[in-house]
Amino acid sequence: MSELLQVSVIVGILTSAIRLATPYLYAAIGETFAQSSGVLNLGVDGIMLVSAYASFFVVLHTGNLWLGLLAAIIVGLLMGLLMSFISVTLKAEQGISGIGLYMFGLGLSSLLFKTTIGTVKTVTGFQPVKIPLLGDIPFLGKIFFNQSLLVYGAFLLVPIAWWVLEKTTWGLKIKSVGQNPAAADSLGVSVDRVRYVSVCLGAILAGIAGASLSISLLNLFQDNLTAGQGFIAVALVYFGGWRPVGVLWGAMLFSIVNAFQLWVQVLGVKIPSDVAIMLPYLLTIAALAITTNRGRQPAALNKPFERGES
Amino acid sequence: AAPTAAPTQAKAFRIAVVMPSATTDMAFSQSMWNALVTIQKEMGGEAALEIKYSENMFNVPDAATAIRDYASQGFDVVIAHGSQYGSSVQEIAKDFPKTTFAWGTDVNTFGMPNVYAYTAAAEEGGYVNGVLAAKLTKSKTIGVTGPVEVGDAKTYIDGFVQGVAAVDPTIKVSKTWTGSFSDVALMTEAAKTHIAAGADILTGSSQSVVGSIGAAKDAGNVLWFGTQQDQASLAPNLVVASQVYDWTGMLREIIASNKAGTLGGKTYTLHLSNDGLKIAYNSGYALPADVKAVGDKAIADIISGAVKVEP
Amino acid sequence: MTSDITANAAIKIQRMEMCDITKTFPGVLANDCVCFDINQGEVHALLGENGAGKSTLMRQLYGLYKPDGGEIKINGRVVSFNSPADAIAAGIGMIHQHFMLVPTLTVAENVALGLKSTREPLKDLDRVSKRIDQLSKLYGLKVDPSNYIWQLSVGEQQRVEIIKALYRGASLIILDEPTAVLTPQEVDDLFNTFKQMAKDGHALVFISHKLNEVLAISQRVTVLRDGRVIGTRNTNEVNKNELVKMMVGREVRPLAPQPLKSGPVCLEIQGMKAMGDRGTEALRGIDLQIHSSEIVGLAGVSGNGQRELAECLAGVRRVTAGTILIDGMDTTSMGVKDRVDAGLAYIPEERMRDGAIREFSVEENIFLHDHASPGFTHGIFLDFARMKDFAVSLVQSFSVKTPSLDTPIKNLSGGNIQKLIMARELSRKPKLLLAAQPTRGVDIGATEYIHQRLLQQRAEGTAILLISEDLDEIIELSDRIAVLYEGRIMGIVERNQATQEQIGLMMAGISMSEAMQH
Amino acid sequence: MPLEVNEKTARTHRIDWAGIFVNLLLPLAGILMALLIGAIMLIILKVNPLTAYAELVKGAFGSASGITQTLVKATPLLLVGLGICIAFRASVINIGGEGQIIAGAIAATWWPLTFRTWPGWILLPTTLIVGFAAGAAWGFIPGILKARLKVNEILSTVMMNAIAIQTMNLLIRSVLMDPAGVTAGTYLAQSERLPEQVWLVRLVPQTLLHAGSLIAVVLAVLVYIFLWRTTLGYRIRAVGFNPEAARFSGINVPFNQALALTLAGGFSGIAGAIEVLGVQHRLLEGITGGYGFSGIVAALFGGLHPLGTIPASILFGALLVGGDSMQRAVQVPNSLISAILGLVVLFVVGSALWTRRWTAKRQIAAMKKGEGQL
Ligand SMILES: Nc1ncnc2c1ncn2[C@@H]1O[C@H](COP(=O)(O)OP(=O)(O)OP(=O)(O)O)[C@@H](O)[C@H]1O
Ligand SMILES: Nc1ncnc2c1ncn2[C@@H]1O[C@H](COP(=O)(O)OP(=O)(O)OP(=O)(O)O)[C@@H](O)[C@H]1O
Ligand SMILES: [Mg+2]
Ligand SMILES: [Mg+2]
Repeated sequence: MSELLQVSVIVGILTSAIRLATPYLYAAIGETFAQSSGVLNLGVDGIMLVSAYASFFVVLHTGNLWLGLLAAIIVGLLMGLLMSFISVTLKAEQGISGIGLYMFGLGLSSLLFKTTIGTVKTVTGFQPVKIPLLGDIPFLGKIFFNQSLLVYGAFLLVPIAWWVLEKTTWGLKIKSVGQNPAAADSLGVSVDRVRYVSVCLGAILAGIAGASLSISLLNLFQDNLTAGQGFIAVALVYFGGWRPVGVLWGAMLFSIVNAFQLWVQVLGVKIPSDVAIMLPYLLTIAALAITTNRGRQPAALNKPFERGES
Repeated sequence: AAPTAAPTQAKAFRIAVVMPSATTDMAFSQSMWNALVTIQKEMGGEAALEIKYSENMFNVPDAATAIRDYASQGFDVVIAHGSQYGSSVQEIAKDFPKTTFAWGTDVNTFGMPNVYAYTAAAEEGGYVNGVLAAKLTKSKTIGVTGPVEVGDAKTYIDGFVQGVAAVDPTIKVSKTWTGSFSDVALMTEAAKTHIAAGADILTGSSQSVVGSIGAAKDAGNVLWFGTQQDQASLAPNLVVASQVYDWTGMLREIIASNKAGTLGGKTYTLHLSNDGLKIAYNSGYALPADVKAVGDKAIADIISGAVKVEP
Repeated sequence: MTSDITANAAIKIQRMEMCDITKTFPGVLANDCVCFDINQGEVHALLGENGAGKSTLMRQLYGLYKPDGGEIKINGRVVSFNSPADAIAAGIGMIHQHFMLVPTLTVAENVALGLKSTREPLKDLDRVSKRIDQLSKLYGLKVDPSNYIWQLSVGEQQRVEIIKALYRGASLIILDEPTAVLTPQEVDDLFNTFKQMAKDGHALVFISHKLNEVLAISQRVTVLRDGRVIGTRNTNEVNKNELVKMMVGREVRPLAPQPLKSGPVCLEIQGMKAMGDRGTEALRGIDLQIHSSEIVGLAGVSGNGQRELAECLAGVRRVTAGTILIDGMDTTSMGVKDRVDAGLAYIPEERMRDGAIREFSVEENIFLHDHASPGFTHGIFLDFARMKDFAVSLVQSFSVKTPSLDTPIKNLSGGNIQKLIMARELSRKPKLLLAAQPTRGVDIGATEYIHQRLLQQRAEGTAILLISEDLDEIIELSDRIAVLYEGRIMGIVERNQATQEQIGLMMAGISMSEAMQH
Repeated sequence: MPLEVNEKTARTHRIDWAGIFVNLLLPLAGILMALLIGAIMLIILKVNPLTAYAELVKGAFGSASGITQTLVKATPLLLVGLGICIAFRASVINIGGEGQIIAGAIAATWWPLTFRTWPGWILLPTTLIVGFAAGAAWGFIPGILKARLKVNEILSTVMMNAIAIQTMNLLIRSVLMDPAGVTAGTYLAQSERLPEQVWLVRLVPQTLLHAGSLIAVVLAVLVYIFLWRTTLGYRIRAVGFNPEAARFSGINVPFNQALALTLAGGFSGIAGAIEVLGVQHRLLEGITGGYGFSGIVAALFGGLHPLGTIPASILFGALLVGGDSMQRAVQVPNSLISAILGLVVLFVVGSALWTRRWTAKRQIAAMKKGEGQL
């Protein structure tokens, strides 16, 4: 066990954790927006998959990473519009529409992969960019300031999301629509519009989460590339109590433990690998169970709004 | 697309295959799919050999339905390409005595005259890869990334460890398992962890190792040994060699026997000795001649029986 | 929007007319050719029984519903609103029957919601707070802009609602039952505000079930019944009885409860303390006795512990000190079920939230407590035949208006839901009845009925704790009146021994001895 | 006032044909919409959609084997769906079906292998009970965490799924691994075959249709009775609709939520056990077949009503089976079916708005007609 306390190992764990946390952060912060406005989107994983495919496809053919990212954003937006149309305009049960969106995304991404790419290929994705000066700090520089652009973006997103939700009039609208849509409606705030924007914003971020896998961290596409990360991201929103900073803690906790368990295996610590793999899941539940300060669930979460009801 | 009825005199031979994952998985399912396509080309295209497939049949009842359906459609050979399909084959083969069933990986034909079983001695190629890796490692640290410690993921890696130990028992081989056959992200991170811990050679099994290969490629100076499929295309400079499952020999034999009236009753095991397993050296990687010689010797030893690799 | 009013919200509404407004909901004509008008500086009251169509009419004016027929004119121009945003832009504000506030946000944030900020995209809460302070000074609406809504009392929340409308420059404000949840003092304060607003040229539509209030504040009154206008009168030309007759279609006699000899002590509370939702001590040592065949009225400004007191007695809030005895039995640490078995019945204040299940049928709601009692079960199975018989007799004897026992109660009117809850609670022949705000928001006909039932129950020997912010109701029904202030009982007076004013003083925290000298 | 309550209420209990018609018609329209979009995709893949869809219908219903296969699929969907009915009725969202199925399947493998000498008449029922108990335990954990520590059940059930998978991996490569695989050196990810006396009987020879389907239907009726005819079910529904009112009437809300999650887990556990006993006869990788998720869809299609879930799971099962058959016939990638199914789900839930509006209109109309009669 003592090997795990070596500096190089700790640096290794943190560097890994930051990479692992990146897709979760995008997806979970996106979901935080959607849920804050009262829409539970369980289809995050499906959006991530189609966007991951789209950005990979574009990069494979054009070599242009920014075009790839744009493709992910557009796909995210389109799938967000589909989700909003079903759950906001048609006021469908949100949980089930999300599962439908997931199935659709899983199938579509795999279908497109098979028909347009055919086999696993790789691309050159976003490369680590060392931030001048900061990147040279011993240990910390390697962990925090020598990552790819999309990784920086994920962490920058946390304060930005906090700022949007807490400081701007848009954040005010999102939160009020999630807490009491009738009140917002009576003040002339269009509940549907705010929910559309929030869901689509969330979906775009889920799209970037997908792109962060396929053109930044893994640089390839494969059937079911996300392997359920979108669902973990939704869970992290509950962990974070609908606050971006809380989501950050959740994503980091989950990822650090995940990186830790890989090191445990690499260093040959004698525990069954399966138990090691369970650790992040177990600890996330445990951490939530022992913390008391939990955010307040948006009162209208998972409740379609129709004027004149209530 | 559906094959158009060929206006040829001879009726096409018909093979159907049911697979647990996609034909593009770069691993187990793809190895069979590629073999079938190769055979089809050899025989003269769709007119001579009709192939139908059902993929992603990880659910056994679905696979069973597919197997029964293909059999009742009159396919000459139905391949159940998954060890989990055994019980289904056993039941269905009884009802279609004129159809050949082949299933794997396993060794059990249930004593039926129309059932073949097939498997791959993945430990053999693992051993050869291990020998090569031991010769090439400078840091004396090798990383193995696997999904779950079962099936040929296990036997390949066990063979690999034996190969390394045969050359230099002081070399450290550390293993990580991700607990999933499809979690590419975690597989990638596992590979990066090995690299951070000093590994300069990686290997591993399952469709998610494409992530490990990517990690090796990112690092730039870490070598990769593949299995199941030739994985050189994913990192042309860094893949040293891949153990390739080559089912074509077996398929040729099954087809020929079927035409001659023998429908099954035999177990095939892919070995280096029967050309079912091949070590595909990657031409893009400049393998020193002396190292290659050691590899070739290991192959020869296994074939001759001088070296026994335990699965 | 067809008029140019949106373009210039500063234009004051001098006159608003609704002509021949018709609105049908599936199966019901909620408004039938209704005409209604109001002028600048006027308070125009709108009266009617539950379901008469008052809220519906006003929701159309506020852009929440679109009329099926008729037109709305502002300053002589025809307008049409597609959403509240249009109505707000035209200078209309509405205080809804049920508060439209976001509890997790601050007062300032609730007021700023939906408005353009001067610092887009950032919020400008400091500016908003300043203007809120100005408005609250101007109209006597005391509230702290930085408080969260969940921290506020009902009265304060009401003030926030009014500020929201004023802040938006509304010159016509619709007040849908704004006083239903307020104390007499708060009502007085509010009326001062309204008068001030009217003097400033605002037009106010005032909806209430309380005729005294209507008579006190309005210049004109319009009565609706079954979606039709029964008539519009100048307030100074009508009296209470005439209005009741217009509303109900018959006379309603005031009750005159006969004095009764009260029996032995039924409920005894000693030194009871409890915490409130906000983490402060809400009850600071309550001592109270109620006898059988006695109604004790608990008067007090809302937020002084009434709710907590009722919840402690009902067994849904933990008591931190003291004891509760029912018929001599210590029930302090009992759960709800055991108390019910001990003879307690409870009509909660928030009837839709705490007292009934909207989606359940009339019948299912009747058995909320009793679904497991031996009379209605075979082992773990419900005995539907017996339940049905019983439900029929209850619905009948309490004249609950419902199409069938299978109707989900969300389709019943508020008054009928309240009757149903009464029926359920009284059916168990309780020894002790807690009735919290039993007639809040209920129309005159139903109120009369509920009052009769309470008195009948008293005659049958039940001890009743009547918690109400309607002082008239308390004085009319109670044998003794206890006044609650900041978690303590200021004093207990016999009926007819104290004036309304004296009780009001005690409600404001003046000690009993001082108050009685007035 | 003379009362005709009994007659009136009797009338409302009569079968509502118009309601059933609309409730079926709109979802069907949703399915058609999805198939229409699927048709476009098929055309792009150069497949005649009419042929493809004909194969879909033929595959699901066109033959005895198709129909039985549809029922085999519907069985776990129904069982998981029953648990979902209970959980969602209590207003707890159970995403943990996958893990609970695995728990049930593990238990239903371990038990008969341990007591393999017992006769079938005792081994089979005890195995089902053990499977139920294991799934229930897997649901109980998030249940108690929610009740006691207010841990959100979406989070905990998602995490519990992953934990179940790893637990299965651990067992299947150690104590539960098939000794034959070890001997042969294949180390396959599967357990030993279960003793034959514990297999569920086949209802139709040469098909996979097994007695588990009957068990599932019986359980559906029992769950209906449980939810609408017993005190426990009444409490669970009360808690789901309005926890505050339930609390005020003396119902223990956290207890009932935990109970609902536990029962939901139990039904998923039985689904896992029945998959093992009726279909696979052993534990192996991929045992859940995704039913933990599609069961949610089946239950919601069935209006969260146990009896409604029966046709809903058959419909959903038929789409899955027909989809496979279509894939075999026209050789399109299997993922196309998944995409079309996703669209079916989206459009069917989307269509619910009109169904709801229509029902509400009728209810109000009926109410207004009857108002004042009682
Ligand atoms: N959203 C709605 N959908 C269907 N019917 C409605 C709706 N709102 C109101 N109604 C119908 O319109 C009628 C008038 O209701 P409204 O709410 O205007 O009554 P009200 O006079 O405000 O009653 P109260 O005193 O209880 O507030 C009711 O009887 C009801 O049947
Ligand atoms: N969505 C709706 N669907 C059907 N009827 C409705 C709806 N909303 C309101 N109603 C009807 O409107 C009438 C009064 O509704 P409202 O909501 O104003 O009652 P309430 O405010 O609860 O009653 P009270 O004024 O007694 O408190 C009821 O008769 C009810 O049937
Ligand atoms: Mg009203
Ligand atoms: Mg009302």
